[in-house]
Amino acid sequence: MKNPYLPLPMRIDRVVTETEDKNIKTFSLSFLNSEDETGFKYIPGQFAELSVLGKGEAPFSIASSPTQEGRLEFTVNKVGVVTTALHNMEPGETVGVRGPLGNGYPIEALKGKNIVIIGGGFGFTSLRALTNFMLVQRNRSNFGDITVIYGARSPGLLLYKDELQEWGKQDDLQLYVTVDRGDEEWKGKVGVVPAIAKEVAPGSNNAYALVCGPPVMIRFTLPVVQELGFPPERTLLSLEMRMKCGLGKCGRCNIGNKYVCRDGPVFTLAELNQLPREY
Amino acid sequence: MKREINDWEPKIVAFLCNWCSYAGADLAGVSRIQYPSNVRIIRVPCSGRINPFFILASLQRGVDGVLVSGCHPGDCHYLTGNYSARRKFALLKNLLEYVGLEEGRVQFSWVSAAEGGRFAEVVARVTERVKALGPAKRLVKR
Amino acid sequence: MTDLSNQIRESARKLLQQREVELVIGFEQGTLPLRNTPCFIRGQEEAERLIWGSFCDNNLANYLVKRQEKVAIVAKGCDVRAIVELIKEKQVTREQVIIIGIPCQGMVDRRRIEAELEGKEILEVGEGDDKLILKGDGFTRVLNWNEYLYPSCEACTHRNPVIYDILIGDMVEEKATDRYADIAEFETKSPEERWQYISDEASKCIRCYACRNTCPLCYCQECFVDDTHPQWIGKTTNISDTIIFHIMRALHLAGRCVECGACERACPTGVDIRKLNRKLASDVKELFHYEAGISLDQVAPLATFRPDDPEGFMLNP
Amino acid sequence: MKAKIIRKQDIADLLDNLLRKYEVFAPVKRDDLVVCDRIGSGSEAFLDYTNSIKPPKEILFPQSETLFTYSSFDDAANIKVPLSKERPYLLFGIRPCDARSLTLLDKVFNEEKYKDVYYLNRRANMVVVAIGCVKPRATCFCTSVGGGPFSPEGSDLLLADIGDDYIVQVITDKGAKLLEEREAEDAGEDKLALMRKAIREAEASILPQITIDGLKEKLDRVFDDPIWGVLSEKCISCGVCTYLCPTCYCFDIVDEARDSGGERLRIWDSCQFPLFTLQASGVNPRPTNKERYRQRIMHKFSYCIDDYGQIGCVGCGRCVTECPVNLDIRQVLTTISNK
Repeated sequence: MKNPYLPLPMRIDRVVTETEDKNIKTFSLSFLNSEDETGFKYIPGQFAELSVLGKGEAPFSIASSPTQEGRLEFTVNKVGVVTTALHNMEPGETVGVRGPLGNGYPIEALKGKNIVIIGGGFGFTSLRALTNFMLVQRNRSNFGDITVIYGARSPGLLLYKDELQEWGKQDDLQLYVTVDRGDEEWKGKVGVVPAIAKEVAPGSNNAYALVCGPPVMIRFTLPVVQELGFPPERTLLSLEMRMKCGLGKCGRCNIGNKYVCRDGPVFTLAELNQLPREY
Repeated sequence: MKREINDWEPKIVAFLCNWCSYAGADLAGVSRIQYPSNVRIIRVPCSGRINPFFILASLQRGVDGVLVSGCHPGDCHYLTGNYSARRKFALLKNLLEYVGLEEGRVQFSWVSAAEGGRFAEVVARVTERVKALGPAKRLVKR
Repeated sequence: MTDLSNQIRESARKLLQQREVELVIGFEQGTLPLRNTPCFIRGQEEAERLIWGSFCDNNLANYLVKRQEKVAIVAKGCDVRAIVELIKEKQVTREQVIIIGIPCQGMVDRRRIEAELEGKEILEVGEGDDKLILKGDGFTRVLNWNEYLYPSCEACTHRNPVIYDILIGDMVEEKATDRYADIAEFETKSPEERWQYISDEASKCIRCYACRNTCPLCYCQECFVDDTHPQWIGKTTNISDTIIFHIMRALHLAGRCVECGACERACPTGVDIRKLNRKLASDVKELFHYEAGISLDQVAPLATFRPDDPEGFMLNP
Repeated sequence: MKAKIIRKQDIADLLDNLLRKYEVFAPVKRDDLVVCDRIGSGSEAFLDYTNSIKPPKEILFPQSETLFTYSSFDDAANIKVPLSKERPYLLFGIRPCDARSLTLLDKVFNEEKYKDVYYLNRRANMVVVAIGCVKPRATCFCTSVGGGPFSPEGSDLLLADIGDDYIVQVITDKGAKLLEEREAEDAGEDKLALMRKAIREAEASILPQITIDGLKEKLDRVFDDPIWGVLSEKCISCGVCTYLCPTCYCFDIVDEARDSGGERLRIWDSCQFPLFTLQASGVNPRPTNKERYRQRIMHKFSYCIDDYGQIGCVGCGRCVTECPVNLDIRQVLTTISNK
């Protein structure tokens, strides 16, 4: 019988400080046992629990794409005990990883569709995983046009800056990066994500909108998405709740009868409309 | 290997205020006054800074004794920190003994920056008492 | 009792009618025999629900904290003492509360009654002047209610409200009782015996925090047991953690605990919580000459000091 | 298999025999409380009780349980799961409502996708012997939630007190096997008649207290109703109702540092605690009594049906009798039903 509570040992290979306030770092991990890696089959949008010695475990979206073999990436915002401990860790140190957990993005449903990704701030991590997944050569032809709209409060708070530059040069996706407030060096768009989405988002024809970000961004983005003609069935959100077990048991992350850790974190807006507004 | 009881040396945590008792300990050191090496010193800004929880946490983690020391009444660097602390300490000491913690596990004293000798004597007295009590068992987390 | 209930209702109606308050907090009939339960009255027509009886044992001051509106509260002696402390600690303003004070004869301990009946289930309770008439399947028992008071009520020396705006009923005579006799007695036991007792009590604790949550003075937004950064104590039922939880809670209440006994009544497993709180109350009284909840002017004992405070406990080589 | 007779005076002896093969848990008196605990001798069992203060769930799902200890995450070998092969458990003398609660816990901890090895390790060979309630309390409402004072669900054997004897009804093969270990005479028709009478009377003595029919649909409709704020106003957000509930299973996972490593523990948690759902960002989807109390009711009487096909309440009445402020779930459900 497999024990669902046991973490797998992983080594930190690389730590990238993402934001200028140094509160967000991306950890690149590799499995210490190759069998564990073969067993860890995941899709973009899923998450995992990271364990730090003596501190506990906490859930994080997997920020890497399964197509990036040999590693798992997690982007971690320093807010609590586990995340602070993680931020103090260096390459070579080990952590435990339990997962993959949750449902992930509905890849099969997305195939053959145009994809509009709208992400804000720290909520971009799993959307980044999905984007990378779709962009690899063997997957790219499965999807139609890909549009990525991503914003942060300021240029210094944007995640994955190198990658964004790469994407900007590619012609197989449309990238719009925006900031709420620019600085002297910022040459890109300025404006909140919902406003930019309204301005640049392509039509909803045969398309899915995928939204993830802070609650306030979601609140103002959903009407825009609706206005653009995306039906609730083709609007996807990835939610965040306090989670512990990741197995749909411990009782804290449910919205109505749906457990975000087990039935989510990805829901269609149609599904959410059926649920009480307790999130 | 079975450890003989007389091999046992107690671990004692001493919370010393920065301005008096810590300086007193320092003076004991530079004056080369001998005192038992059982104390592990934790420097705090003032005896008023000591949350009773620090003492309980030490006991829970298995120290055999706790010494708390600050400036003599009237000499507090912050004027009244030790006066306020004294009230807390009186209640804490009574309560700990009331629940059955051995008298002497947790002790309080005033040691000034000039009293290197007194510091050594306090430590000797506390160590002697804690040794007599033997290893701590109550409140230790297992 | 009926008379007092009527007077409470009358006062509540008047206060609501004249819009002096938006809310009256009092007691209503519980759903079980031997139980009265807190209730919240916002309309005159609901005032009928208010009652006074032998089982009004919750400390209603617990419901005052963090309220914005103007409130009237039905308060017995210990509830008023808690209100006094809350006012001093600026959790409630004096202007915000109208205290409907009730001199209290003591509340009846339902567990003592249940023990007296040796498990026979009580289905109906009648309250006479000094009698309780208990009826169950095939039996009727009549008990003198004042023989079954809560331990906290038996030790109570402030049955009359120390402050009030409206007084219901007549002042009662305060009992001259050596209220800390049991504490003194406990202290004569050996440290081993005391440790054993405290450990046995703590081992019953299920860390449900009913003691804390029912306590009007335990109003911290985040309690030290819930802190994770730093995590002061473990969250399991480990005996060391549990004892330290109770010691720390008692210390946090030193000089603030009004000895209402709400903690002990709330405890589902009967932990002798007051053993600790009352030791501190007794020490605070003896060492610092302070009693919680008696006066609005006296400064809290741990917020002040005297240069000549006792320090015989200090090591002085 | 036919019902058997066990004389009351033989119970201690019977348990002593069973103790050779089983870890036996039975109601025992500790101070003034009856709790369900491991016994070392048959005479400790205290069967003349109404119900234990704590439900027997803690035997399978302890309040604190070590999931594993670890010295590092360098190697899976440094993570040690303290699961040992235990002797089979025998739960003796629990009440039918509590036995019934195991049917829900089994579904929770034995799901197709995630098997809870800790729970199942103890549950695997466990035998449950329940005692029917001849004298249910006024706070019992098992019959309103699909059970009854002699409900067999969750039990392997079910005893009925008929005075000097217990009549043993065999519910499962496991129970039959346990009974084979000891010779017992078949219950004669006269005694069976006594048992049937006792069952009838017990069932009749429990008045219907809540209406379950249509409750779920009603609850799903009234989620946003202001009634929740009124109903929960006196709640003090303690954990009494959840910790004493035989079916509440919410938990927390915490680590405690040990010397050079750590221990991961699973501990009971309560949906009534404000911190239960507080996110690191400071957002709390259930910030007040109202949301938390609603969650408890919704979970038991709506979400559990969606997830496990049964409600999360067996009507034991513990939350009714022990709530410090007499917030009575029966009254709450009735108020909602009548809306």
